[in-house]
Amino acid sequence: SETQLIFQLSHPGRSATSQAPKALAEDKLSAIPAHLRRKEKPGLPEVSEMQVVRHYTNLSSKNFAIDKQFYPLGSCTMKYNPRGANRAAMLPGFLNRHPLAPESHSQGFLSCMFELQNFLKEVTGMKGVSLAPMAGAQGEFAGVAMIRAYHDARGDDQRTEILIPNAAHGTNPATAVMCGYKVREVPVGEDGDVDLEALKAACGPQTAGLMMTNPSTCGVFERQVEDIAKAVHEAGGLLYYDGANLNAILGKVRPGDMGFDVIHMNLHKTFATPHGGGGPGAGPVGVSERLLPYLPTPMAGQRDDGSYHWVDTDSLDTSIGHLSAFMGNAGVLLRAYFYARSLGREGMIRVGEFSTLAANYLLKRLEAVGCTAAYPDRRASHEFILTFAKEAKELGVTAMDIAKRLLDYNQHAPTTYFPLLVPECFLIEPTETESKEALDEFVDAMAAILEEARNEPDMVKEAPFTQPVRRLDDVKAARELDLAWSE
Amino acid sequence: SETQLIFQLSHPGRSATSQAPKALAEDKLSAIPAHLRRKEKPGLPEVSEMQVVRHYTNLSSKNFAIDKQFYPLGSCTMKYNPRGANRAAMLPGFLNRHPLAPESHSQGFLSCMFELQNFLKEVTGMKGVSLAPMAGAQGEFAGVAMIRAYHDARGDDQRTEILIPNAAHGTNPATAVMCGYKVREVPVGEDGDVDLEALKAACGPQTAGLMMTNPSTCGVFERQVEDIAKAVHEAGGLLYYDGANLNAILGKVRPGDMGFDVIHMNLHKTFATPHGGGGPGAGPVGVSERLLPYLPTPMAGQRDDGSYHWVDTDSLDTSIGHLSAFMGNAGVLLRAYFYARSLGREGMIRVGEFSTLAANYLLKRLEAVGCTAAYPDRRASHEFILTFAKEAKELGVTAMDIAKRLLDYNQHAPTTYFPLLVPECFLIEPTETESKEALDEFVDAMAAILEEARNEPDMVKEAPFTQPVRRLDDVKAARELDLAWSE
Amino acid sequence: MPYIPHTPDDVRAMLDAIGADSIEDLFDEIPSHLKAAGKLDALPEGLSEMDVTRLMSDRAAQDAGAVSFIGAGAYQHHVPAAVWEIATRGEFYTAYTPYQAEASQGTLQVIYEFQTLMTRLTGMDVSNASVYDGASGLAEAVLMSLRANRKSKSRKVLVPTAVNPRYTSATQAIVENQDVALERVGFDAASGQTPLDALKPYEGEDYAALVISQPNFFGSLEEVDALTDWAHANKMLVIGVVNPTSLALLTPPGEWGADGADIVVGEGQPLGVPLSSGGPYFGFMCCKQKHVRQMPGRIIGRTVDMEGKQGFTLTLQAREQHIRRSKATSNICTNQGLAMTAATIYTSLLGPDGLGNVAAHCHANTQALADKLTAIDGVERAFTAPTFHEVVLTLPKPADQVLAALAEKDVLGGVSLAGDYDMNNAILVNATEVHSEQDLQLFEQALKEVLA
Amino acid sequence: MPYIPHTPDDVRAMLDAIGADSIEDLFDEIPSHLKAAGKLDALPEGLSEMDVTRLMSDRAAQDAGAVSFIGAGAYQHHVPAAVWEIATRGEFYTAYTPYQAEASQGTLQVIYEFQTLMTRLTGMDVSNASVYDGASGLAEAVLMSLRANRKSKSRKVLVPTAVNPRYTSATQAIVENQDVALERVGFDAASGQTPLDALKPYEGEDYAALVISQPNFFGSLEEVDALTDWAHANKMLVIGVVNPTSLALLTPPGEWGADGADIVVGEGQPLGVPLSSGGPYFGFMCCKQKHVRQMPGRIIGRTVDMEGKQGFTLTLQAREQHIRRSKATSNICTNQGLAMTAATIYTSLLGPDGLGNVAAHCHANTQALADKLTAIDGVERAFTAPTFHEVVLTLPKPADQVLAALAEKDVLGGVSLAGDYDMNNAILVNATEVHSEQDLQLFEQALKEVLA
Repeated sequence: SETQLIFQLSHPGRSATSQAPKALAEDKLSAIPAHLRRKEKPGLPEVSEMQVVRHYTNLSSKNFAIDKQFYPLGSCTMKYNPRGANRAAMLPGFLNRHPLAPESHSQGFLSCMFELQNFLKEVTGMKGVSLAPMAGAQGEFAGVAMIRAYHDARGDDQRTEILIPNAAHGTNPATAVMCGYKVREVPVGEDGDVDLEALKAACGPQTAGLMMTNPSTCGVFERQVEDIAKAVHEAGGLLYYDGANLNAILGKVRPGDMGFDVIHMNLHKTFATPHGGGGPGAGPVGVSERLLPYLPTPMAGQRDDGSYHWVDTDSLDTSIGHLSAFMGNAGVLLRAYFYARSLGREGMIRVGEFSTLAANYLLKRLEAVGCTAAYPDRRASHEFILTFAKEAKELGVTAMDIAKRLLDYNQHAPTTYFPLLVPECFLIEPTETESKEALDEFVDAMAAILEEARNEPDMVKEAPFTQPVRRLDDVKAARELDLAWSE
Repeated sequence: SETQLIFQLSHPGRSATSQAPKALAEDKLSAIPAHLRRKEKPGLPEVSEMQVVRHYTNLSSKNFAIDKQFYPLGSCTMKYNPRGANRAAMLPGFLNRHPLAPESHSQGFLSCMFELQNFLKEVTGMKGVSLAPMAGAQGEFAGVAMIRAYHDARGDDQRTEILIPNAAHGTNPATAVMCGYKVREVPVGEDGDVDLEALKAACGPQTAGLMMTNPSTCGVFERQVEDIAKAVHEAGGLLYYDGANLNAILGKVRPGDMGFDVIHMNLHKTFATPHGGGGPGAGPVGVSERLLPYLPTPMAGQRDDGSYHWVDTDSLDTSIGHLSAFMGNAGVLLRAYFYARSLGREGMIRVGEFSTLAANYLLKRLEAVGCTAAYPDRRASHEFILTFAKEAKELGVTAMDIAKRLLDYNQHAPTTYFPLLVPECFLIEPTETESKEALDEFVDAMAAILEEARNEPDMVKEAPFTQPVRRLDDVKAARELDLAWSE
Repeated sequence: MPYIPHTPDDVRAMLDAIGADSIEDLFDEIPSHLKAAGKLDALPEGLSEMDVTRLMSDRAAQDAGAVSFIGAGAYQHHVPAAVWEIATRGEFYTAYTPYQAEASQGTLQVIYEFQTLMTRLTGMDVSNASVYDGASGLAEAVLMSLRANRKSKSRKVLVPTAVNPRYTSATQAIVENQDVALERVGFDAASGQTPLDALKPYEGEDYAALVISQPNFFGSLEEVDALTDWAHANKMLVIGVVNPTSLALLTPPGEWGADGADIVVGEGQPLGVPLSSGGPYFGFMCCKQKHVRQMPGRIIGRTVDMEGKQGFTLTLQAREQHIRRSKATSNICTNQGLAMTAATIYTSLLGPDGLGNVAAHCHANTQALADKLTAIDGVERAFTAPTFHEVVLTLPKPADQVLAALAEKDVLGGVSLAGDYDMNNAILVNATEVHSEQDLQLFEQALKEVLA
Repeated sequence: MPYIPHTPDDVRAMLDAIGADSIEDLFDEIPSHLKAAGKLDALPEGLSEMDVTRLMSDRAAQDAGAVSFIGAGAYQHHVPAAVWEIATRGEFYTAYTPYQAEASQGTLQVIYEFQTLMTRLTGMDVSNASVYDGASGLAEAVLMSLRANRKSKSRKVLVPTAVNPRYTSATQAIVENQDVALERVGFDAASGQTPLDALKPYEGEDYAALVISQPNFFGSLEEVDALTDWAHANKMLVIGVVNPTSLALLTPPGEWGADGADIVVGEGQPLGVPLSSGGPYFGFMCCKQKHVRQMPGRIIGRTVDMEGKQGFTLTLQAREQHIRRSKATSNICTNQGLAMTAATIYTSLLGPDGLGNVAAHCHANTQALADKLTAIDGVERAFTAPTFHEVVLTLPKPADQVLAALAEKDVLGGVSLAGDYDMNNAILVNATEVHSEQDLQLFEQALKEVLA
């Protein structure tokens, strides 16, 4: 019964009666012409309130989650999501506020947004911040769109290319294309740093900008970042910072100080807002002086008398505009505000420090039990890469097999097969909120699995065994598309 | 790791820093003499916020619950607990109200309590209601204490006995003793009704009263209730109604109309407030005219101007007094108020009707698959009894074995071995909130288990197999007491 | 240290295992002149949960207390308590995107059920797992229509001015860098609808799609059958923009005209998501089966595991950025999973009859409100077309001035159409099932006073 | 039908299976003249969740908005959000008493952890799984002391008047029917403590127990070592009544005097349970190992399953009513499981240092408040004894009158001692870690105005 769909629990005429107002006489709807009315009621589930509560409570138990397991997903920063932030964001005054409420009825919300903008400016070293983008990818879009607006405003219309290191997140090239640019990939060297010569060669009058993450998705700090900035700037391009890995350097180095012109932040990573099974996120953007005119709207501003107001396209007509109907993912921003106030200055600095400590500790311990680091001579940032190319070749046990087997040890698998340039890899990010014991348990699980891979490789290749389902037939899923249930 | 205790996660010096104010200078405590201060800090867990959240989230998943499973516990009325009631009771105005706040700051709360008193009066047919008792057993105490106060006030001090049918809940005799009475048990006949002749014989000048449930714990309606009332009343005793089974007759028959002088209700049963893993409950008492002076305080009253006030011992000095420091389980009462307002008049009547329908349906279906009813010729009330005496004798499979095996079918076991007078019994109460499909699934599980009992009795006797633990060593638990953890 | 579990002993042991003397050593690859030490001076001291909670409670209280009749794309509805008590369970709230399917069957099944719900409401074949919101959803639909319309080479789309102007401006911002043009089609000043007449100039022209909003921004109901058939006759796809609550009553876009809409998007907020100052909401996006490979965003499929047991998994990932990179259908990655989860619970709780009753009360309450307000001297309905749950009223005074005066009485009387439509005396007003008769009277009384 | 899933088809099918024509037939064993049909006229019509929520929200709002300094047995503390977000998870919230141990290991382990926590806080050997509240807990302790004190045949217990009078009156109500007498012992009018002198008359007399409240109702700290040793020297057991927050700072009752208290009870509310108009709270109850079989209420033990794996189970059930019936230690059945669960989470979150900081702030804030208020002309501390987080102040005007005037200013200034102690001008005032400097100033200012 647990695997039934809510539709299979449906029974004609059943309903959760308390949840809707009573039926109205049909004549109350007489103003709607019959030809615009639907002929049959929609095929939604007809179930009782308890059936719904029981169904979704039971479904929830089929998930791994930070509240239940260690979740070392590289580049995803699965840290503890403070419950206090949830309660604060769900306060009735915030929850019931209409996004178009007048400023007279929005001072509480606006003050939080204004302060959050300032906090984010300070931690990134940028000159202005807009909270509008609703996810990292939309922040990336806003960032590159601002780069384009900048060049356009100068009449500099020869710039058609965005440079992107080949280790980058897939969102980077996809975003460049959405902004009308071509993508030129730049190789990353053996040590995880960008191939500086190749980069320089790629720079030219066609270069609109560079998108990069630092620390990179190789889990190392790009040591030549200043040289890179210089090369791109000298070619007339701007530098975009993908803030997915901001957790690694929070309070230690600021993208603004490294020479970046624009940055997005993933508040659902660095600022501990929940991932919600795939969102919502929030992807604020910060900019240097020259991009200030292009920030997406709306933003919060403060008047001389201390009151707050909206900054919108009517006062900032050079803005790239609105990216959503209203003000982005306000509830996520409130949770991030709570987190920022909780941590304060010292707390921010500790994030970078302890996430880096945890990653380097975990890397060393894993190496000691026989794992292979992709960049053994480098410091880990807040994350690092292991490669199981040897195991794949010698034992036929792939990174995917090990990932699936980890689930049996009640450990969520790290990010697998990313970045693409390292074969059979794990990208592992423990975050600052996991205890040493939790890290040690992960090491124990990995050691046990490596042992199993040597002794019972076929078993490992069939894992997992303890989850609600065994490995799924993805090929069937894609070939025989079944995307909605029918009776 | 899941089975670790929170104490085993503790690490000296670790803490959930956000949850407490900062340490104060020691001189802020100088007003407390050193000899009254503890020498060492208490051995509480030193853990992080995430460790706590993860630990208790994971522990919660080791429970069955109404939100997850069918839970047909006889005499416990495990019905759906509306989530709306939880939200309403947790409204800040209620949650932050101090119980001793002045009436000027209590009108909202008092109005809910006053109305709830009136609703309960109406559904039970009593003349007055006090919401003060904090659970069914405390309601029983209040009820019998009022009976005693009544006799005492009349100088009728020869009454030393309380009559109780032998099918009664254990709380009945235990309560009588707490009120200083001796208990005389009255047998129940083959058909589940009280042995009227035996009862009449037991009545006398020593009879303070009778405690009974109707429908009884035999799952049948006591048909001679009026004769019983007459016999007890004629002997000068009063009649106490144990409201544990009120769900069966809600809206159909009222205890006041049956001749009862005093009643307690279990709001955590009949009024759908949650059981919380063992409480809190609420056990309001209702009384007939002659017991009005003895109701426990405080109660809510209304003035002529419509405002509300507390009724306490200063204005009702014949009251049996306070049973708690404040006003009983106020939050439970608010949830019950929500439920009562949701159901309204028609809804109340439906509760008795549909819980009775479900029980009779389930009984007939179970009989059809081979279960033995204890009272096959009677209508089930909201619950009914099966006996597995035959299976125990012929197959060696006991009611306990079948109960444990049900857990493997993801069905909570019914109440077992109660009432004591039926051997190897299940007391089954499905409630009105379970769908026909849920009842059918239970029948299927029972049919399958009976089949297993015939074919693989040893397996059934070792069940369960799918729970976090197998059957526990209760003898060891009682002999080698381990009631608190030590390192 | 808030949220950080490490004790000094732990730190020492960890540094020893690393072979480092201090945490600072771990940053030795960063050029020292770049270090930010001491630079975060603008940040305040950290506060305890109690203090931040009090601070934010005070601020939230500042914004509370008014009765609101603002709609314009975000609507007040009763949200059953069960919705968010379940959606914020740690298992949903703190899970990641379900990349490890075996450990994410909860979220995956919820999405599959959501997809099914949305196809049932819209009458379309398939749905994705949500996009950011209704406005950005329209942008994605516009881009998708360019890919999906094999009969057109145009990078132009027809967008009526009666479409929510916030949707249009967000769409403009998102698509303009790809040389996509939105051609505006006017509305009929009397009816408040987009008339076929206004489309005449484009007959036979090459446009990728026509956008149809039902209801439109004014709350007016469009003649969707005629518009849809016109577009298809002119080889354009139809992008429907719909309110999900209204779909309990109105013809689903899958049945518009002879062939139905091709792509359908909308704001999912009315399905159990609180107003919450503008988000997180979620956009839904459905299409015909034949266009599924052009649809952006995550899609969940039902399949079987190696033992033949039913299971759910991310599918058609080859459309997405993490596989396809620069050739992806969109850059979208994180979507609005939690809000979508809430909507799935909400829609299951309401069911077809419950959602129908909600829709009917919204309509009836708005009618009743309009009747009350238009009984005031000088207040009139601006348009003649039938409406769902929103209506434009013209006032005898400037809208901005009236709304400000109403706000002083803690009545938020709708939005002004002065900015977007130069209708200086017009307001857009909404009522839903949450508005009681007293609420309506409160508005009526306040407006009387303001206009007196 | 609210909460009832059955459709007319279901009902028909179920009646058919039963062989009944109608639901009414199922009640055919009930004498027809007893039927209540049509008798529930005083009940209103059922309302939707939205309507009840609105109704109750309006009422809750009526009671909100004041700053309170009332303690007297229930205290405001910061309750971490995690506490109730976890405690109200369906698995804890909607589970029954853990009679089926295998399916209740979650609740059972929580209780075992709770028992351990309470023994650590109190310094006692064992704890039960909670009783209703502190007051009824004292009644149970009094009854238990009669059973547990083998050296005494008395049914009398010494109870100082400085014990919370609400505890004493509830205890009186609960125990009086069993011929138990509570003998009252006065307090010292200067110090506010229970002096050894007051016990002199009882020296060598046969009493089952002496109750010692630390702090006592006035907030004053008793000389617990001397009192405990006196009781033991006179063959009485010691029943400690303690505030759990204070135990982070104060000597645990297990260490009072030479041998420690014998039974310890108290109100658990300060440990993460909201004020909530008076409940649900929970009483805790601990004792020495040798008395465990006399302790009422549920007790959880750690044991092993048939495979040797650790597990938890209800134990010593032979004390309880469902087994022992009329010979049980108490009639208690349902206890306060959910509040106890919340307290377990709270105490784990706070830890020894956190709880210590809370206690220290409570103490310091109350001291600061008393200093501020006693700087007002005519306001004085009533007693000289050291206090924990509550203090009695005497005013130059009648307390009831002053408190009413303060309440009009939305300051709830404590409780009057006029009724219980005939101290007509005295108020009992509390501050905790939730009170900010502004809150204290608000009280000071309001009191100045009222007394002016």
